[in-house]
Amino acid sequence: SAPANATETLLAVAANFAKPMKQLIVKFEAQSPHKVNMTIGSSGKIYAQIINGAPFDAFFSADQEKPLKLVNEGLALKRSLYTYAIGRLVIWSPDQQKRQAEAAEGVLAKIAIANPKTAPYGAAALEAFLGIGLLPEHKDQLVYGENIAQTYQFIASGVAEFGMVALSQVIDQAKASYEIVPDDIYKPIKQDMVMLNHGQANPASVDFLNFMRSEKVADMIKNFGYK
Amino acid sequence: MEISQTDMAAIWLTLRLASTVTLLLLLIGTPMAWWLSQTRSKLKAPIAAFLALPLILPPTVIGFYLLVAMAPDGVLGQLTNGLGLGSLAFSFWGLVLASMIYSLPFVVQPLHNAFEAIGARPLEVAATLRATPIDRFFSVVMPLAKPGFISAAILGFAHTVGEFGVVLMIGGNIPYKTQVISVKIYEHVELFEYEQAHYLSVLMMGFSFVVLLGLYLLRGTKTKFGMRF
Amino acid sequence: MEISQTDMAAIWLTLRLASTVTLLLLLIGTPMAWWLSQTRSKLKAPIAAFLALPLILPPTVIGFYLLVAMAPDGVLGQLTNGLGLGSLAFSFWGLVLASMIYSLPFVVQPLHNAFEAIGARPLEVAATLRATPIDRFFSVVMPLAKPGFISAAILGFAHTVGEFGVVLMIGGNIPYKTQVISVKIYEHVELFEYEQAHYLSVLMMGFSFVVLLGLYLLRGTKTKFGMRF
Amino acid sequence: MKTRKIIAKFKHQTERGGFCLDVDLALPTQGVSAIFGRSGAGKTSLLRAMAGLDRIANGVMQLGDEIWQNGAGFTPTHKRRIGYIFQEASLFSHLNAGENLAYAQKRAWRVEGDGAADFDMLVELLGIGGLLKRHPDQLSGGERQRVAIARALLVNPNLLLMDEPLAALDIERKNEILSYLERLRNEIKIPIIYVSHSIDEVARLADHMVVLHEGKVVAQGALAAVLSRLDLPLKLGQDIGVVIEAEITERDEKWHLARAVFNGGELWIADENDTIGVAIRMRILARDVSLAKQKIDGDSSILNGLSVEIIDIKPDEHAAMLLVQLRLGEQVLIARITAKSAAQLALEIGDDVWALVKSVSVIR
Amino acid sequence: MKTRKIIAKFKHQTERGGFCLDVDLALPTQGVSAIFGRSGAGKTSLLRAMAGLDRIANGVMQLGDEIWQNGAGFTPTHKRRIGYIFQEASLFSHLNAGENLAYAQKRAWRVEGDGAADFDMLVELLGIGGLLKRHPDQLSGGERQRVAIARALLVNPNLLLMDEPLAALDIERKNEILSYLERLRNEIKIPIIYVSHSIDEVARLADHMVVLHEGKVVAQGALAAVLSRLDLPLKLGQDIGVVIEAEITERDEKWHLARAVFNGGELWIADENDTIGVAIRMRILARDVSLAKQKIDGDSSILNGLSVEIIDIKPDEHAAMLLVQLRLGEQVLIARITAKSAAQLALEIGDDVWALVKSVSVIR
Ligand SMILES: Nc1ncnc2c1ncn2[C@@H]1O[C@H](COP(=O)(O)OP(=O)(O)OP(=O)(O)O)[C@@H](O)[C@H]1O
Ligand SMILES: Nc1ncnc2c1ncn2[C@@H]1O[C@H](COP(=O)(O)OP(=O)(O)OP(=O)(O)O)[C@@H](O)[C@H]1O
Ligand SMILES: [Mg+2]
Ligand SMILES: [Mg+2]
Repeated sequence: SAPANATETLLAVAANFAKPMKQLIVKFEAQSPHKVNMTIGSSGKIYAQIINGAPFDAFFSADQEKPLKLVNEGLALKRSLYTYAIGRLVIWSPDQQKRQAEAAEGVLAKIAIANPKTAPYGAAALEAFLGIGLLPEHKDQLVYGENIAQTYQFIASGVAEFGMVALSQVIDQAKASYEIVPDDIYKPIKQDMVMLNHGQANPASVDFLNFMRSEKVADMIKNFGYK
Repeated sequence: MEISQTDMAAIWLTLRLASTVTLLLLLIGTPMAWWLSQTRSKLKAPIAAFLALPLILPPTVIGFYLLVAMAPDGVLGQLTNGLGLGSLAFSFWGLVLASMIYSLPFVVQPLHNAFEAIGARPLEVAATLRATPIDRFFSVVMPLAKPGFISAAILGFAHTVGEFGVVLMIGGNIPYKTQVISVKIYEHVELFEYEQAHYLSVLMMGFSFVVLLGLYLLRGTKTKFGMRF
Repeated sequence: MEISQTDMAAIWLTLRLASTVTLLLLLIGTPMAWWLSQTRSKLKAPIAAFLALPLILPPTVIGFYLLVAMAPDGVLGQLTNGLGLGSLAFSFWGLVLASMIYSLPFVVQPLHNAFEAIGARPLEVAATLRATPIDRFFSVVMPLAKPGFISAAILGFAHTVGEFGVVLMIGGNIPYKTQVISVKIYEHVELFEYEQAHYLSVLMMGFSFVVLLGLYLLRGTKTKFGMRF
Repeated sequence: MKTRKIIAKFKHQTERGGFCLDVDLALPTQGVSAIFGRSGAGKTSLLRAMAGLDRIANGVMQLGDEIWQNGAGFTPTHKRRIGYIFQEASLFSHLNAGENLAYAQKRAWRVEGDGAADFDMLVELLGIGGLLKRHPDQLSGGERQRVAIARALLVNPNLLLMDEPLAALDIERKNEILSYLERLRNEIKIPIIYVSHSIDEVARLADHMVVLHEGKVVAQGALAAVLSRLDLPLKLGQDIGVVIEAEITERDEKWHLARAVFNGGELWIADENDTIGVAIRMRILARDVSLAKQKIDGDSSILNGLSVEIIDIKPDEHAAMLLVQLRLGEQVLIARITAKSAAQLALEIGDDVWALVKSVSVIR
Repeated sequence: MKTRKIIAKFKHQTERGGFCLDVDLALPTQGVSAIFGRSGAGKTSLLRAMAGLDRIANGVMQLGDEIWQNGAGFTPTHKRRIGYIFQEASLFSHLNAGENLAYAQKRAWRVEGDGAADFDMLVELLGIGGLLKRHPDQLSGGERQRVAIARALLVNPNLLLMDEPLAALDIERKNEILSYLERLRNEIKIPIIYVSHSIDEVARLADHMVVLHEGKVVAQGALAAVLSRLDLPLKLGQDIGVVIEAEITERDEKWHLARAVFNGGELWIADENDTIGVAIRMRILARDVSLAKQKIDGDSSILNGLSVEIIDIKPDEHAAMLLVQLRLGEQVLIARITAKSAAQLALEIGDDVWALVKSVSVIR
């Protein structure tokens, strides 16, 4: 049974970091009396929920803008702002051979990226494609996922031949299927976390944010495919 | 495959939500549909069209507007706080309210049609047999409109189960509290846990199929006028 | 407020999609509903329940399954490629197909009820007046089932307009091609461009209100049997 | 207004012109009032207005001193103690025959004493005992109508509104139900408003008669008076005749004959196990009345001779025939005879002649 | 099987027991066949089976040499050239009266020559000219029925199936429509199967008669033969009588009388502008026939005397009366007289007596 001071916390996590976060929580719970729950959503949705009174203790955004806004609005603690991960883009295509064959035939491939307007990975991907010189020539071939997970599904299912997704999504896959995009052709995708007012007095959330700042965790996050 | 505790909780929550919403919608949709079927007001068509509008907006957008309304300084939030009920957002009853708004047209439409199809004669007959208006409604209108009620229940129930955008927005995907099965499946997909997602989907379809089949069987085969042999 | 060119395109695309889907659904939903209303098969209830299942699944999940089916090596993908139609994914007709699957129950339900309410007598009368089965359907069943058709059109249209998850999944949100208004509004909300979101929502609701109002007016007020004065 | 009448005053033009109902009736609160009139004359419209099913502005409807409608006051149908038999099918399709009856029984007006409708007796009378488990669509047209009649009676109404209740029934069944309605009239004394196209039914049952024509009342009054008028557009053809109220004063048990005495004469008619002194009603069709200048007394058992005075002679619908209106005491009789025999007999208004009526042809 | 008959052979038990239809009919393909029977006897069931509305396994249905059902062969209703008048309301509620008629007109069977139903004439005859724009719920019960009759006739059927078509109509309207149906029978020669509870209608119109009882045929044959039988459970009461086919041989223009001669005698009856030599049908009710031992010849214009032989004497439903079956030539006549006068006249089977019939009481 849990010690008397054990509490529960509820974290709001940007969808792209959900999978790593799940593993981190398992790790954390193994070494702490606290229980951690998370709710997954797009950063924008979570932000809207927080300013409308959502009972979340901490927010793990996919960008830096939203946590900062929350701080400025007095809903989060400034000192708790912390970049917990920096996303990395890859060009991914599970079936390279097919892609090349089709390119040779002149079949117009579909290229998937996340919606640049709503997803930080989408904006970065657009920038990167411009940098590579694929755009604007191939702009018509772009299709947009609602978020990075949907973009992944487009490519994984084969309806889009290739596209840009996060390294964290494909890190388990065959090395040959993806190619890491050089960091210098897009603005770094810095993902910030912040303690929300709701969670500042909660030992579980305090402990967990401290845990996130630890060296050990930083290594783990790197292994997940972040910087 | 193991079914996790949060999955079970989500299934249970979903069934509770869908049943509650369906029942409440039948309760409030019935007088609305009855009014629509009986009125000769010029406002009838506009009001009927208005009731279908929640369908037009994407669920997340409705969810967003509802969220704003339910916030402590929103219209609904002030109301519920004033009544000492606390905030509706991120609570079961918030989900209920949101789902009701979203599923209302699916309940009102079939009822409206069913009521209209009855015509005036059975009501007139009942009146000559000393049935009061209320009595007429329960003893004549309701049984004659049974297929309409079943359809309303089917559409209302199924739609609430499948609903996702609104629920995600209002509920905040909080395990054990507002995390319904549709959101849970979404979560599995986001976590690349496709196998669990399939599994849950199939499970839910199985559950729902049983409920829907039950409703359909309840509906019965109408004996046909004139089919005598 | 200015309305951007992509917004306009999205509105136009949405209306085109919703109209196409509604028409096609009426076309295929009618025989289905007719079969359900006439059959005495034991399979009736299971099939009817099965037809309502698309409602149960969250849109993104349906979208996901459809996506897999539409992939080059998926069931649908192989079919359409074999027919030389290319891939359905990210195309208008892909959206149409996806929306049809998702909105089918909303069209079949009201039609089924309306057909059943007609009863056998008008059909018998028509048969004695030398109307063939087809003729009977067009000259008797269709006009008598008018409220059902209108309801089906209203629910089908509205639901397709508001649909979001499936469309996003299958369409890939390509401006001018598959970016419908619901996605556009969603985008505005995510970007905190609330003013634009409101504006588009209101515009969309206005448009749709007109369409729905038209449908309702077409429905007309049924004159009541026995209401003679 | 205190009254012992049923007052029904309605004036209403249908929306798009066409039909206009315009009646002002005062009907007795006892006995049967027949509403007679051609198809489309407004009989159903009148009944509906009386029942409160159609709300006609400024109408008046009173049953004795119970006011159901007057000016703005309007008692809704379910608060009017009526039984209504609809012209068309009216069984609830979601209930079987027995449940249809139970529906009425459950909601019936409470009756003190034993005036209440007797379920078993009605079911027996209407021959629907074997049908109670059937749904309306498993019944024949006449069976449905019989269930509807039973249902209306089970409510224990104070006023019975019947819209062609027996049109779908065979003669035998018709006679059984008519006998029952007669008892209802005589014993429970519920007033009945009875719409019918059948002069047979009307003559047998009604005490009062209203003739409607294009929404207006062209005649109303005691049955005998209305039936003996020659100036109404009734076009009854072979069915023209009169009704005479009489008293049984003597019975011939051997030959099952009874002597019916009325103001102005007497007739030997078929006996129906009458008790001496009972009041009965006889219908004498014009076609069954022959005229003679002298008394014929050959065979009094079949031929009743009545001394009458000719008060009017009118052409019949058919050119070969004449209608002769006759007075005997306070009664009026009509004879339908060939013009030829009228000429041979040299009949004139004012003549005293003998009217001959066979016992077999008197309808009770 | 080649035949000039309408063959209808059906045997069917309703699902949950109860009613069982079991008929084997051969009806003439000319003239009117009346189906007579109590409520619930199976008349509607029979008509529906004949029309193919209910599919009874192993039934046989033939109209002359057109086979509609035989073994597995089954012609669906819309391919049978019939006109069907339903017992209950059957107008399309989504069409107004005129559109209901147009519905039939558009789909009518093409007819060569001028045998086709005449729209204007039918509308005129049925008095529905002013109603064509009205919707069914704006019509009275009788008006709806008239529209339904017109609609069925507009299809130009080869066989007319009528289920109590005139029950809801007033006498005048009834007579007009009956006249029209008579013309249909005589001129266009469409066979008509006519269900009715009214012996008046049947006697006037029918040539052939089928009596159904609990789903079975208890009598069938020529109208005159069936009506003159005393052993049927018809319970006609006052309406017992016979039908005689006769020929007009002489006219008395002055008194509008006509001499009708038949095998066995002659009667002076009301003239209907008959041409000499025309065949007519007379109905003579038993109650209108008096008997005398000697010829009475006082006033031959009203009293027709016929020399007849008594072939049977039966008690009537009423104890005071007897039914006496009489033969004159090949005809049978029935007299309903009081038992008392029968005794006074000492009537016996085999006696030759005089039957007296008034001209006014002969129904045409
Ligand atoms: N809603 C309506 N609009 C216009 N006319 C109507 C309407 N309802 C009834 N009528 C007309 O009013 C007249 C009277 O109808 P009503 O039903 O009272 O006749 P009825 O005497 O009962 O006839 P029937 O013996 O045929 O039943 C008819 O001519 C009918 O067409
Ligand atoms: N579906 C059914 N199931 C059981 N019995 C039925 C069904 N349909 C009809 N019947 C019975 O069959 C019998 C004959 O019905 P039908 O309608 O043929 O009578 P009908 O002679 O037309 O009577 P009516 O003169 O009253 O119209 C009735 O007793 C009726 O109750
Ligand atoms: Mg009427
Ligand atoms: Mg019948």
